[in-house]
Order: sequence, then structure tokens, then C-alpha cells
Amino acid sequence: METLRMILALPRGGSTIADSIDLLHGFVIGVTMLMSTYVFATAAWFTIRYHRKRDDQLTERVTATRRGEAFIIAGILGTFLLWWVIGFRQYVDVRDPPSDADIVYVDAKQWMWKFAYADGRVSNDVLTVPLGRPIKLVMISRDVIHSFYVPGFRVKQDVLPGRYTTLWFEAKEAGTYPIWCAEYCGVSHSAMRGEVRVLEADEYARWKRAGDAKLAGAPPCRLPGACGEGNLVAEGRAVAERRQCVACHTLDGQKHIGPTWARLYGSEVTLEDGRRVVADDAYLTRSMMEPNADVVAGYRQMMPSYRGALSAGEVAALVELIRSLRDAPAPPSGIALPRLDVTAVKEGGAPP
Amino acid sequence: MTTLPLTHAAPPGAPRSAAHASYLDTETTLRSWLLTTDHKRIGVLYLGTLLATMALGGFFAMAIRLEHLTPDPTVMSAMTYNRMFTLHGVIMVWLFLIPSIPSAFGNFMLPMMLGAKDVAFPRLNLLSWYVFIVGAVLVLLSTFVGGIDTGWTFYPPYSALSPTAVPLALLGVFIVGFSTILTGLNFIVTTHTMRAEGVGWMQMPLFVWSIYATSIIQVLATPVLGMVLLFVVVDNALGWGLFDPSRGGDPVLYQHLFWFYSHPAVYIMVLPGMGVVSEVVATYARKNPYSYKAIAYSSLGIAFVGFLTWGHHMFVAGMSTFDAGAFGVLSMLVAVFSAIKVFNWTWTLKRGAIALKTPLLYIFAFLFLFVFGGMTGVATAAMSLDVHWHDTYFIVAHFHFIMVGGTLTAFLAGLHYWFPKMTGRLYPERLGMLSAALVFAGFFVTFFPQFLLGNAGMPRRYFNYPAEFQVLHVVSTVGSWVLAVGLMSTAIYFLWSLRWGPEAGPNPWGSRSFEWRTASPPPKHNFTRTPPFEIGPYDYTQPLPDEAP
Amino acid sequence: MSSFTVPRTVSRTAVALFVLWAASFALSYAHLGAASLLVALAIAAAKAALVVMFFMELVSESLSMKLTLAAAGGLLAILVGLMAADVATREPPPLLPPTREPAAHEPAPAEPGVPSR
Amino acid sequence: MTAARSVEHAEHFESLERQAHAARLGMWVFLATEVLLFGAAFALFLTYQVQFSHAFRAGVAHNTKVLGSVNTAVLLLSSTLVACAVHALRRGDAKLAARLVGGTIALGLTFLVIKGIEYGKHFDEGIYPGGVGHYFTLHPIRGLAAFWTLYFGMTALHALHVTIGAGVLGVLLHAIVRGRLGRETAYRLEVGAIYWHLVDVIWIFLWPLFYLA
Repeated sequence: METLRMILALPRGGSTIADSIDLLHGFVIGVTMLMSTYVFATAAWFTIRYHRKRDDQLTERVTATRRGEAFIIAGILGTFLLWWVIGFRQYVDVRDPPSDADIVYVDAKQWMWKFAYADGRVSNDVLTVPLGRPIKLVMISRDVIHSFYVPGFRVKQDVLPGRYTTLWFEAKEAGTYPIWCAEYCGVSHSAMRGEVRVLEADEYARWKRAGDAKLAGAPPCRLPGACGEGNLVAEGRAVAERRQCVACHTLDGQKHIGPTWARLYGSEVTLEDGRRVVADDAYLTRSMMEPNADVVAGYRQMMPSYRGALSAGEVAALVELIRSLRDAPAPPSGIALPRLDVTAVKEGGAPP
Repeated sequence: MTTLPLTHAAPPGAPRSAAHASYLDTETTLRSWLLTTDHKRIGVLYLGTLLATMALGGFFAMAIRLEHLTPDPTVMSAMTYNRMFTLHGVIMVWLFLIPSIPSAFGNFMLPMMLGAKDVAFPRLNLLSWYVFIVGAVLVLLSTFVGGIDTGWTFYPPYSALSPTAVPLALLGVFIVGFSTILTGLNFIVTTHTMRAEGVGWMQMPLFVWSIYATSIIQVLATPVLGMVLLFVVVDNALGWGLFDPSRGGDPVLYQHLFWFYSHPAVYIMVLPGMGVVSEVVATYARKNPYSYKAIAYSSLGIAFVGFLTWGHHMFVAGMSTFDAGAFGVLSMLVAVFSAIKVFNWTWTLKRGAIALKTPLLYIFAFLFLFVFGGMTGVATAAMSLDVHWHDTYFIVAHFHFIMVGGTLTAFLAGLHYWFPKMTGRLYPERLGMLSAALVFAGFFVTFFPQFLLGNAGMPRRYFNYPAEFQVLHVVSTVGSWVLAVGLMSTAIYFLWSLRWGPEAGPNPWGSRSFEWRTASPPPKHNFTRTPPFEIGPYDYTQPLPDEAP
Repeated sequence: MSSFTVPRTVSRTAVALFVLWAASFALSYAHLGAASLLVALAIAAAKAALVVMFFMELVSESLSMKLTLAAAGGLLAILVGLMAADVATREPPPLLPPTREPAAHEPAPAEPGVPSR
Repeated sequence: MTAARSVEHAEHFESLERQAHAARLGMWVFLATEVLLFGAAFALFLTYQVQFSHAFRAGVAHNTKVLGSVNTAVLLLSSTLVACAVHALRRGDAKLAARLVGGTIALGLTFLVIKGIEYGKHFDEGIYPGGVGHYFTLHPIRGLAAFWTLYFGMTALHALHVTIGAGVLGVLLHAIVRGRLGRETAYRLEVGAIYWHLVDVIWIFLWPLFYLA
């Protein structure tokens, strides 16, 4: 494996999917080398073997047999389809995150990467992840198209403005891996680099406790109110008040101008046009960005779009808040805004 | 175009009737060239223009390679670098590669290969050249008013936001596209309606088939590009924001429409090159193509299936997994047609009578580079690999193998092969062989390291890069110098041959193809009498009854 | 007007066109919901076919003209089809189904959310 | 487009019949490019329609259905007239053909006038391409800007085609009046008429997109 990587100049394979992809890589490039050499050598051999003897030399007519042609076509098509079958299966693996992945929100802008973790931490250009845990990145861009690329993990995904895209990986070797922007994004495109820092479990736990102070190069904190001790759920409450979400949405299950957030997460919602959707991360974020796309039955179209108004960190905080409320107790009639159950908050946060 | 002599050395004192004078001799004023409707002269006008644009694009390429000698800024700023690679791409794609073989050699050869006097719409043909010039001038003008820094793909929202001369350059490309459509339309109608007696669909030289297939793509794909570029122009200039996410636009849809054109455009560039290969291989092997029908129909097959594969440029762009998978499997089909051609060319050599001349040497380079470049292309349609390769130097290397290793090599082969027909003179064969070897070596040294760079993860369009990539970049830059020397020596001996090259005679290569059955350079109406078309263009089983007109 | 009479193909085509025009106009007042666009486009296709066949006289043209138009129409269908297929089959925007880790006190995981495509 | 000035065919063609065939085929190939040109915008419209069906319905509802439908009828009628003109010229009735072509051009201009009235209405209501204008602040529906941008883009491009088509027919009308087009060279009017029909066909598809559904 390592020899193969050396020959192909590949970087070390730091993720769980790297080995199988690199094997396909070796297979494909090997066949390519073989075929081009074969064609060239055959042509060269014919040139020597059938060298022209007289300028007006005549040749006999030689034509292909139908069977020969069919054989060649079938062989080539078979090889290519085999590549595709293997490649497509791996592609689906690369695209489809495991359901227990930890989520990190990524905000890309000219020319930096911002990361918001489930526990409320944020960082710039350095993504810290634990070894051996699947990590799902939920990414959006503030301006133009970027592309999140970690060669060491063999993963890449364009980061679009106005739409969330995802990418996942599971690191299997501790260390640092460069992040590069792979979609041309302006004058400092080549300076839009970062790194993934993969920490062993105990090291990661220490980092979670103490932050970057115990590690090298503490990234500055940019998002207002998102730093410090509080977790993402608490941050979500702050955002909900700051952005006036609570003017229309209650947290305790009471009906108000908009649907309540209590027990919303994961429930099935009926929309005004009769469709039924599950209120998942996707639905929630979309409802913030395109409120009128899926209006819940019984409510009016009146929520403004928060596209551009909410940062990725704030969206993350709101989604975490709503997630923490999924097991909120049934509405005790008459009492507004009950204190949240502490255990619900903990479960809503990042898994250990 | 100023490099070509307007006169052709005639035997002194030989009286020539107007019908027998060559197309170069009938009238020699500048006006007669600028207002000509003769397809041969228009072909020459195109050839001159395209060589100039190629030199310009090549200059940008050399500057880019020079910049990459060191990981940090070497000779230019990041802003300049971004403009350089954009202009290199725009010029090479739209002002050189797409019109290269069809507009220059296609214009010159296609009517002759059909035994026709001219194309169906001669004045439209001239108009197409002028439209091309207008578009090219607009594109070049944009360099002087701030350049353009979006990359040749013009992805919004960046292209909508870029403060550079995006509207001007895009309008230029739009107008060039219009010229492409007119040329393609002309060739399609010519092939349908202008074939001489005895030249049926299955008697046409294979070059005609490839140009015909190319024209189909040009006519059907280019308008989509035109439309989508217009949307970007109004977006950038007037702020209409059709692809602007903050107004509900979806930038991925731009990519769909753009690649619906730009993937078939790859075949616009390489199909004519394949036609040249078919001609050159048959001529120098003095052999019929191994399977005429397979080569002819695979051209049409490529033209059609080429339209089904555009999505493989977007595997990581945010397309659905289902659509990506569909595009992946469709992409495999198009490669099969190319593979059929490659095997047929190789097997054409078998039991031939092969003379290794410069054009054939270029074709051998084509075979190796095209197979390698093509199969690495198929490899990117093996989708998990593309996730790693997308937008890295691997892709850069891959498409340069096709564009330069394929199309440019075929263009040079065609230039050497038809030079005697167009000018009536021969070039120095040994210098030709030497330059071909230099071009091949230079090309390989330039672009092979870029595959490795891409594997290592180096993204494209990077001004600065991590220091560990420097060795490969230096090798690549040195290779580009060898390539440049090879191309320059080619230019020099061609210029020399225009004046001092020995007389070629009508058919120096002993080809059976129809364009060689008249004088070199050909008379104004191509044939002074009806040529013997009963003997097919690839029939080497019997001698031609009379070689000279 | 002189002895000229309108050819029957032209007159019949014109009548059919206006009938379809009226039908399309009338149907736009019927509330067909999502189908209304499809119905309107189907009528438009019928009208376009009439114009192409009998006004533009494609019926009596040679095969090359028919193939030209078929190629253009076919490619348009491919463009629309594969582009729409992307939008229609995108993973439920913007995210894949959420994590639903069963909480400690939850006896069994609830049924999975939106299918992944 | 072709070089024929009289009944004689151009030098590089074998016969007038071939030349006429080439001219018609050339026009059909050109029409194929037009189909793809509008097709690109059409594809964009349909894809956005799927994404923002709510906004697109709102946009259609706002458009004046009657004006759009009258315009459709105008173009259908003009197509009928020019089809008759071709038949008339083939029978050698140049006078009638000239009148019919004149009528076609007049109907084309009528179409443009109605379209202009509509544009004026939109501007009065504060609807401009790119989602600019107070209409969009009153109706903050996502995707509405895309609808109107596509509306203006596609109808303006179509109007440009109507103008070009009317111009082409004008040139042909001039040739008929001068007696340079007759029974044998009717194919040239045919070629112009085919183009006019295509302009009609494109509108046949734009009408339901912007006014009906």
C-alpha cells in the first residue's frame, strides 16, 4: 500500500476510505499505462515490420471482422464499467455519512474557513477532530463557491453560497492534514488553506476541556457570544432571543404565531399543501432560509428569510437548541416558558 | 496571415489561363483576400489568425510556468497570475483549439474532399471569419481594460461579482461562438448537398466525417453556451442575478448549462484531430482504414454520446448522487467510441507500406498521448477517484494530454501533411522529425509531472503552493521550455519553406484522398476537370490512372 | 382576390391551431394544480407540431431536415431531463437525514426520517 | 444567403434545385441552433419552476393573461398568412403574396406593440429584471426575482427574434414587389417563412410558461 502511494505520489491515507480508493487508483492507472504503451508499441512494431519498400508500393485491402470488433468493444466497455461499478460504490460511501457522525458546521468565506463545533466552540482554519470518530461537516459559503479539500482523507466537496452541502470522514491516523480550497475563489485562492488536527481520544478530551491553550496556536474567537464556557444549546437560546425568534415561536409547546419548537425535532409535520415532512436538520435550516417553501398547515406565510442574517454558528446553535427540546414535557397548561430539563440539554449537546 | 506569401512562384513565362492559375495567383491584392469567398483563402486567413492566437496563448502559458518555478511569487502578482491563466484558457479554448482544425483545414480541405467547387454558402463563410475576428478582438480588448480573472469556466457567483472586464470578454466569446455556429452550419449543408458525382456518404474521406460530426456538435451545443454566457453578462453588468443565491438563484444550474456545451466542446476540439489521424495514417501506410464504417460511425457516436456526459465535471459540485452516478456510467460509453478509433488506426498500419514521415511521427505521439490522456479521463469518471482529483493538477494534466497531446499534435500533423497542398512547397523533412521529437519530449516532461502533482493534492489555479511541490513544478517548467523550442523551430522552418522550400508537385505523399488529385496549390475552383473519383480515397490496391492534373 | 384559394392543409391547420389556442386559454381557468403546466405544455407541443409539420412543411421535406429537428429536440429533452433529474433527486435540501441517536431513556429508535433520496 | 440573383443557380451549385435544398437545409440547421438557444433558458425556467413553484405561480397570476393570449393569437394568424403567401408565390401570384407578407409584418409589429404595452405596465408596477423595484419589496417571495428575470430575458430575446423576422420578411417583400422573387425562386420566401414560423413556435411555448400555468 505504501509502495503504491509512493509510486503514485499520493499523500498518506489518513481516513478510513483512503485505502480502497487508492487501490482503485493503482488499478486504473496501471491499466492506463499498460494500454497506452501497448498501443504505442504495436504501432511502432507495425512501422518496423511493414516498412515501405517502394514509393508506389500497393497494399492489399484488409478489413476488420465483425467478431473482432465486437470482442474489442465488449472488452473495453467491460473494463470501463468495472471501474465505474467500483468507483460508484466508493463514491456513495464517500457521500453518505454514517448516522452517528458528529456534526461540525463550516462557514467558508474569502479566504478563510470557520468551524463551529456542537459544544459552542469556534475556530478559524484549524479543524480539531477526534481519532476514530466519523465527522460530518455541514458547510455553507458566505460569498462565492469554495471547495473543501483534504487530500490526506481523499475527500472534497464544493461549498456553495445559499445551500448546505455535507462531507464526512473518519480519521484513522493522528496528525495534521492540510485543507485546501479547490474551487477558484479569487485573488487569494491559493492562500485559503487550513488544517485538520486529528487528536487521540485522551488528547482530544483534554482539548475539549481546556481549549487550544493547552495545544499549539490558539485560534481567535470571532462569533459574538459563541465563545467561552456555554454550550451550543445555551448559545441557541441567546440567539433565539437576540434574533427575535421567540417573538413567534415558543419553547414550551404552546401555539403562537409560528409553530412551537418543543418536541418539533424529529416529528412529522404536515404542510399547507398536504405534504408530510420530518422536521430534521435539513427541514429546520431550510425553514430559516426559505420560510415560505414549506409552511406548516395552519400557519400563515409571514416569516422573513434569515438567509445571510444568521451565521453558520448561529444556525448550528438554533438547530441544537431545537434538538434539545425534542423530549420536552407536554405543555403544562397555562404556564409559559418552563425551565428546561437538564438531561435534555446534555443529550442535545455533542456526544462524548 | 501576413506570414503567408500572396504569390506563388510560377514557372517563369509560363502562360496560365485563369482556370489553371492557383488560388494564390488569381488575384494578389490585399482587397482580393479580405473580400474573398474562396474557401481555400478563407482557410488560409483562419490559419494565419489561429497561429497568431496560439502564439499569444502560448505566451501566457510560458508565463504561468515561469511563475511556478518557485512556491512564492516569482515574476508576477497573484492578480496578474489569475488573469494570465484565465486568458490562457479563454484564448486557447475559444480562439485556438475550437476553430483550429475545422476552420483552417476544414475550410481548405472539406470542399475538395467532396469534389466541390466551394462550400454551400461562401459569403456566409467569409462572414464567419469576420465575426470571429470581432469576437477575438473583444476578448483581447478585455485584457487592456483590466483583464478577466474568473478562470475560463466563468463560474458564478464569482464571475458575477468579479470587478474585471467580464462582460466584454464574455461577449467576445459569445460572438466567437456565433462564428463557430456559422462555420458548422456551412459544413453540414456542404456535406449534404455539395458532394460530387461518385462521392457517396461511404466514399467520403474520413476527415469529412469527423468535421461533419464536429459541426453537428458546434451547431447544437454552442447556442446553450451563448445563452448562459448572456445571463452571466447581464448578471455582472446589470445585476440581474439569475444565478445569485441571495436572490434564489442556483449556481449549480449554471454549471449544468455550461458543461452541456463545454463537455461536447472537448469533442469539438478533438474530433477533427481524429479526422487528421485517419487521413495521415492511411496515406503513410498506403492502406485502407481497418474499418471505414467503424471510424465514420464512431465520430457520430462521439458527437451524440458527448452530450450525455457533462455531469462528470460536477461530481463534487453539489449534484445529487443519483444524477452523478448516471453521468458516470454514461461517460464510460463515450470512451468506447474513442477506443474503437484508436484500435482501428493501429490496425490500419498492419500489412501496410509504412513510411515514417513527420506527420506520422506526430500521429504516433498523438496515439500515445491521447490514449493516456483519454484513459485518465475515463478514470475520473470512476467517481470516487474524481473526488480526489477534481480541480487538481491531475485534471490539468489530463486535459492537456487531450488538448495539446491530442488536438495540437494532430493540428501539427495536419499542418505538415497539408502544407505542400496549401503552398505548393515541401518543408525540410529532417528538421521536421527533429522538431516533432522535441515537441513530444517537451510536452511529456511538462505535463507528466502534473499528474503526480495532482495525485499529491495540488489544486489547480494556485498562485503559491507548498514547498514540497517545487521539484515537480521545476521539471514541468523546464519541459515547457523544450516544448517552446520545438514549436519555434517548427515555425522557423515553415517560414523558410514558404519561400525556399522545393516544389511539392500535386501529390508528394502519394495519397489517394481526393484533395490530392489536383494541383498544389489548387486552382481557384479546385479541380480543372472532373477527377477520377471511381477510385476511392483509401484504395491502394491499384495505381491511380493519372497522378497529375 | 384572384383565383387563389387557401390550400386545404393551411386552412385546416389554422383552424386546429385556434381551437387548441382556445382550449388552452379556457383550461387555464380550470384549477388543475400542478398538472396545469403539464397540460398547457402538452397543448403547446401539439400546436408546435402542427406548425412545424404543415406550415413549415416538414412532412414533405427530406430526411435530413427531419433528423436536424429531431436532434435539436432530442438534445433539449436530454438537457432538461438530466438537469431536472439533478434538482429532483438531490438529497433533501440542504442536509441528509439527521442523526437520531436513541437517547438512554428511549426504548427504541423512532422510525428513520426522510429516506435519503 | 445564397448567391442567386436570378433564376440561374449560383456557380458552385449543380442546379437550382440543389441550391434551394441547401438553402432550406441551412435554415433548418439554423433553427436547430435557435431551439437550443431558447432551450437553455427553457431548461433553466423549468428547473427553477420545480424549485420555486409557489413563486412562479404567483408570477404567472400577476401577468395579464388576456394580453398574452391576444399576442398568441396574433402570431398564430401571422403564421397562417405567411404560409398562404408561400403557396401564392408558388402559383406565381406575386401580388397576393406581397399583400400577405405585408399583413404578416403588420401583425408582427402589432405583437411588438402589445409586448411594449405589457413592459410599460410592468415598469409602472415596479417590476424590473433582477428583482429590482417596489413590487418585490411588497412580495418578498423567494424565487419571484428569478421568474421575472427569466420573463424579461426570454420575452426580450423573443421580441428581438420577431424584429429580425419582420426585417427578413421586409427584405423579401421588397424583392417580391420588385419582381425579383417569383415562382421558381419561391424557396427564398419559404426560407424566410420557416424562420417566421419558428418565432411563432417559440412563443407557443413561452405563452403557457408565463401566462397560463
